[in-house]
Amino acid sequence: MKIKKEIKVDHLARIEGKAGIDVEIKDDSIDARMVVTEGPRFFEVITKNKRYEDAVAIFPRICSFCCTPHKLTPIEAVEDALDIQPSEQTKKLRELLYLGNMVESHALHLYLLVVPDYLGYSDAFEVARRGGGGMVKDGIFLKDVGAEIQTVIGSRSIHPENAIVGGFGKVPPKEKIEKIEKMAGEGLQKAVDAVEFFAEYEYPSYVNGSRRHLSIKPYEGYGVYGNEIISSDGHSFKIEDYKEHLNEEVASYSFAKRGKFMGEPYTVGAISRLVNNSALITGKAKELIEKYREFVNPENCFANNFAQAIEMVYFLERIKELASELHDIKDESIAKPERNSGDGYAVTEAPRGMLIYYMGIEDGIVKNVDVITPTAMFLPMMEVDISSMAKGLWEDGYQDREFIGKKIEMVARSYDPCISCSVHVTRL
Amino acid sequence: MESDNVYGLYKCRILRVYSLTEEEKLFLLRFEDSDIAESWSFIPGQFVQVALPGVGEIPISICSSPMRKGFFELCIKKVGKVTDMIHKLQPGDFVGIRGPYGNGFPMHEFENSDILLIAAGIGMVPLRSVFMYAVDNRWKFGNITVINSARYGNKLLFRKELEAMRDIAEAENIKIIQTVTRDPEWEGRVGRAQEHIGDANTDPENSYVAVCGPPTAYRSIFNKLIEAGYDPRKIYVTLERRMKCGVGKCGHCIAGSSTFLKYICIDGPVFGYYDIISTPGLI
Amino acid sequence: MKIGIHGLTSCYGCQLSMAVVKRILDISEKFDIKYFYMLSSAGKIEHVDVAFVEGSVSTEEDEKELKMIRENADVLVAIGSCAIHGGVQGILFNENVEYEEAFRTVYGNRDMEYEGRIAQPIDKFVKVDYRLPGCPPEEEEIMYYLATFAIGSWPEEKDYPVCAECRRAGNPCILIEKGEPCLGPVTVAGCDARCIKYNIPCIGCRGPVPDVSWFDSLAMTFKEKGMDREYVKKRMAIFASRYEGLNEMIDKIYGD
Amino acid sequence: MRYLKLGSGNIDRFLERISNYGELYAPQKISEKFYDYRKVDDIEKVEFNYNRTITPAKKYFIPPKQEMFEFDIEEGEYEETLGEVKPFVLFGLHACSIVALRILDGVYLNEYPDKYYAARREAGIIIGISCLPDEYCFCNLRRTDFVDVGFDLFLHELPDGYLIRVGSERGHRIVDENMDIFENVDNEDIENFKKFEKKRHEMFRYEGSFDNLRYMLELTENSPLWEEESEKCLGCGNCTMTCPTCRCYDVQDLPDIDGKHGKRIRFWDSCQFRSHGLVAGGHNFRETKKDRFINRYVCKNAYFYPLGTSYCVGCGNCTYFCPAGIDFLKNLMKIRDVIGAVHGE
Ligand SMILES: Cc1cc2nc3c(=O)[nH]c(=O)nc-3n(C[C@H](O)[C@H](O)[C@H](O)COP(=O)(O)OP(=O)(O)OC[C@H]3O[C@@H](n4cnc5c(N)ncnc54)[C@H](O)[C@@H]3O)c2cc1C
Ligand code: SF4
Ligand code: SF4
Ligand code: SF4
Repeated sequence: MKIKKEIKVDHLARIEGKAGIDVEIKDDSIDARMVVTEGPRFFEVITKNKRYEDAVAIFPRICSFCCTPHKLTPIEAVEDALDIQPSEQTKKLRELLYLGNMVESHALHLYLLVVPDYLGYSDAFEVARRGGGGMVKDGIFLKDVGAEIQTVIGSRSIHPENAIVGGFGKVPPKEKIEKIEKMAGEGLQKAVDAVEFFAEYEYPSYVNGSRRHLSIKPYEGYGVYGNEIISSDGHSFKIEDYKEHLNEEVASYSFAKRGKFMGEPYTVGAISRLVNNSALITGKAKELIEKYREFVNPENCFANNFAQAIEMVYFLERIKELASELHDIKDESIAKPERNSGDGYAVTEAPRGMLIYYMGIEDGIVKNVDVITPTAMFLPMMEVDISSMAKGLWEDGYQDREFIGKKIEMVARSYDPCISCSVHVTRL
Repeated sequence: MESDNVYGLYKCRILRVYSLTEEEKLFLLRFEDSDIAESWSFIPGQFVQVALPGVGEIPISICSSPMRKGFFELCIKKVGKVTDMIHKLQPGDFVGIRGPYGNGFPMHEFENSDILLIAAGIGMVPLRSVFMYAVDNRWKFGNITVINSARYGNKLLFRKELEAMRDIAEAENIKIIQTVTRDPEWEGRVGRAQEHIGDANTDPENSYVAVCGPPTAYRSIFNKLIEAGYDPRKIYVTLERRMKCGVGKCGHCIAGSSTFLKYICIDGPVFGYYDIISTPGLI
Repeated sequence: MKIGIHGLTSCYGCQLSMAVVKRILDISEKFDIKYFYMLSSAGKIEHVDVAFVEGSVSTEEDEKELKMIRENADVLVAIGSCAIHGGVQGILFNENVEYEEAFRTVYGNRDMEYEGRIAQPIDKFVKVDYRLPGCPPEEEEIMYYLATFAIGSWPEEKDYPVCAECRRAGNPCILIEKGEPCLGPVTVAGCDARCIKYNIPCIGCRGPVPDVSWFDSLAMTFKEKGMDREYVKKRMAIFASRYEGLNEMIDKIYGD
Repeated sequence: MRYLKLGSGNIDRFLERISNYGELYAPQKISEKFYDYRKVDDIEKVEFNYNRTITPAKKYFIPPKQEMFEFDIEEGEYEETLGEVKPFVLFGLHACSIVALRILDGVYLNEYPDKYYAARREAGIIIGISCLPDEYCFCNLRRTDFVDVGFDLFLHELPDGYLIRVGSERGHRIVDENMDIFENVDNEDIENFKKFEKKRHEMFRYEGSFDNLRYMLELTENSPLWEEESEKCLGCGNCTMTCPTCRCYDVQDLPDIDGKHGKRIRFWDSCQFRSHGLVAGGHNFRETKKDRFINRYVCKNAYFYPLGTSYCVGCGNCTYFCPAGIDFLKNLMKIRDVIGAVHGE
């Protein structure tokens, strides 16, 4: 007799957005699916026929955690479409702004969302109450560093409005840049501590398995901008050709789209960046990678948490460096478009992985949009890992559904999924 | 009361709380500082600013007699943020008070004349102070009539207090008329306050009239009074506006027109009949 | 005091802004947080004194959850533009795009187990006691709202536009000076005119001033500055798609 | 009155010297077209030829947002938070701005003096400067184009410097302590001063008296003008915020989340906002946008008896800074014509 066994996590806590997980265990197989119950928001429909300035102000509302990438990436796409050449100073400020988001997002994810799992508590408040206050405060400090950078450069940390096509409404004053530099310096040791913390936990072996990692090939150093996409097994293609390589599917149980590369699930994010580009990392982070080489494990999704911690160290150093290069910051005019129509492509590395924007503009009006978000890219891979986790535990004789539920939640969380992003919408 | 900051508040302790109606409560208060409590004085028709830290500050008319030293009463209707919180207070609790503010009724002018008081709804609150003052100084005034009106019987403010006075009032030439406009259960008089002016014991030729109620009622009350022969120069009303300071600064209570621009808080709240009719916007 | 913090369909920015206020740890001590799924796996929907709800109603599930939240809360506060006005996703409503059409454009000819909807503000379904506007709300206002509830009172909502704060802040007016399409005059204050401080014309992210947003007068001003109807309409509708009479007000100025 | 001359060569020195008397604030260019008072960290940036600032000088005496008290909720105690106000120097006010401050004095220093305002007024040294009107100015009609009191020093432009009038004891002291940078006024200076004044008077757009306006306003309550003009109005409050004599404020208590402490603040309000005339129970004394629109015209044209001027000093700010382009002066002129037409019929 076949008994259908189900494990359900109705509402996945401590992630951005609303989703559940259904795992169905049959005699001979196991099937996991991430059920995204969040409503669709149709960003590509609502930005259509708007002026591009207005459209780029709408995109960040796709997701608060990665609002900055959702601002800077479409800006890049518009600039590509209309041949706008931002100044060197603008580029530096943008990178700084972007990294501010990176640090904030990683700090939030690691300290407030993941650490409670590792310590067996339900939230960071409980962590704080039970003597982990120092650690929570470290996390909040690092989150504040990121938020401050976004506030100084972007006008606020959620939905920064100061970044616009062609430059910035207002260039931040030198003193504020110096403050950022100082804060980043103060945060560095805390980020190193985070790396040490995560290096104390072994990865669950149930989710071991080979996988393909995709990331950009940065223009410069271990940066977040580029126009070429590379894979851990040696493939590469230009962003303009993304449609030929990355497909998206729709599943009936989810408003999120699901990415495939060469017909197979793949992964993106901090671990993928490290797998593909760790040679470009320098400084303290490089030392830590060498010290904890085995934690940069390309075959286990839990490595993503560790990779985020490493990145925090690296990006804080990079922030200091960028800020120091901006000591002679000055007011600048905004770069103007060379033409009024065109197609533009952009890809950047958001905290959770690659983010792709395509925008078609006619006479300043947005006519076509396509957005592919990291969460949509890694969803199928995540389901594979969730199945493996459930199956492994089940086969080892664990029967407590709540226990299994917690474990599979941890798998999902390690990806740092961003449900709002995945649900925003993309054209088929 | 001495303070170098006009917005400075003095602690007052709530001594008693009575529920008058579902929405109105009467609070008996005393300044914590006994020097202030004993020396503090006011004129009927004046108001105080009542403050609750964290919630806000509002103007409230004093409704007790100024003759009663050391204590004063406020009758407060629960209508919003501050008044809601005040209604939660118990005897022993504190509020901040500053004032008294406003001009008040010209009680000295009223002396040796009859007094007709016409109240609609919450309008009875400031008029109670006038009434109590007149009763406390009974020998200074002629006949007195109070017309207290409300929509429903159970909304008539100070109804029981006025009823209880009936016998003694009769002996003292005080007439108390209580009337309601919408209450089918009510067994007493019905109709709007102005419809009972004819029943007052006051002599139109030698009376002062004080009116308080919703501004929309004023014109019709004026017409009835003048019809009945009352002297327009001796008719007074009190007005209400939003107010933040009570001392002519915040600008919210400015009313009137270009030739007669007044602060309700310091030029009023009591205004004469001719001020009202010659100034668009005042009511 | 027991509180719950909930999210329907949105970018989760309002919850995030609540999660990252500087004094979040003080809040967690002062208030008994019964529900905050973004930050905590403890908690189910149970009776609370105040429930904060972010996001628009965009699925059946959203509606069910919202009603459950309402039944269990003494006071319900709508936070952010999505909950109060339907959010940017509400633009579809203003542009008369049917759900089916939007869905097909995006997901193709597929059937879903879940039914989505055109986003709606939460007061279309339940009674909302207070509104905490913003996209996302400002830290200062979040703290103010929480504090007034903590002392047993309630917050005073703002009823005036961003311009007032723009002047208080000492900014130059970019609508007058540069003729840029600033929506400050019709957008409810509370952000201290942040964007204008950065020389960016307000896009109205906090939503219209309740009941007294003069889109018609502003359209008149915009028209005089040479902006065309389509542009004005689209820009005004980003955060105000559900403002009553919006399209009519604009049409009145531009003629039919 | 005592008159002195400041030669062109000594102007910078003058600014440096006056900054010894307190933090110096002066008009500066803040954007392409606009000026505003700002703290002076570079005297090069001080603007001598400007027409109007986007925030009036009132901001130094009634700050846009100001803390009044800190309170303790449990104890019911209030503690004033005025603190010490350091002396400051406000340079570059035009005559109308100085009259405006005197009007505010009438409000804030009446029988219930406002301590917060008084302290700032006491601490502020006022240095006026002459100006040439633009098309928005009508201080001449308001009789505020020249001031005798209300300043410590007043500078009148000359081709080769400034003629200075000394307006207060404090002004005398400043002059006495810095005699090395001043000269005596000679006949040529007086001639130049006259020329400047003549030129200035010829530049005003209108001439005559405006006083009958108060009656006209009351009589035209039903003029279609109000309907038409208030249609354009955005209800944004820019006119009142930029008006040097508008000073309505709102008060709010901000409790702390600890539920124990908090502060009481006040901040600029405007009669153009709906809640300005709203009272509990929902009645609004200025229900419609038109009511609120008219209110400002009525209020500004009322008389401020102590000075024999109206509350409006004719600075033109409310027109210049109206995003909807509503012309206050033009409307007032129309109101007078409307009346004329009525009589003409
Ligand atoms: C001179 C005068 C005397 C008054 N006497 C009494 C009285 O004796 N008894 C009584 O019950 N009421 C009286 N009122 C009305 C009372 O002030 C309001 O009911 C009260 O301010 C409502 O405050 P709230 O916070 O409860 O209401 P909300 O509606 O929540 O008001 C919020 C804020 O608006 C302001 N506000 C609202 N309505 C008024 C108003 N009518 N007047 C002034 N400010 C207002 C207050 O500053 C308050 O903080 C008087 C008003 C005035 C002007
Ligand atoms: S810039 Fe915008 S918000 Fe500021 S005053 Fe002008 S119109 Fe209003
Ligand atoms: S200025 Fe406008 S767009 Fe900017 S934060 Fe304020 S309301 Fe939002
Ligand atoms: S009403 Fe207008 S012109 Fe008159 S003082 Fe105020 S801002 Fe100046």
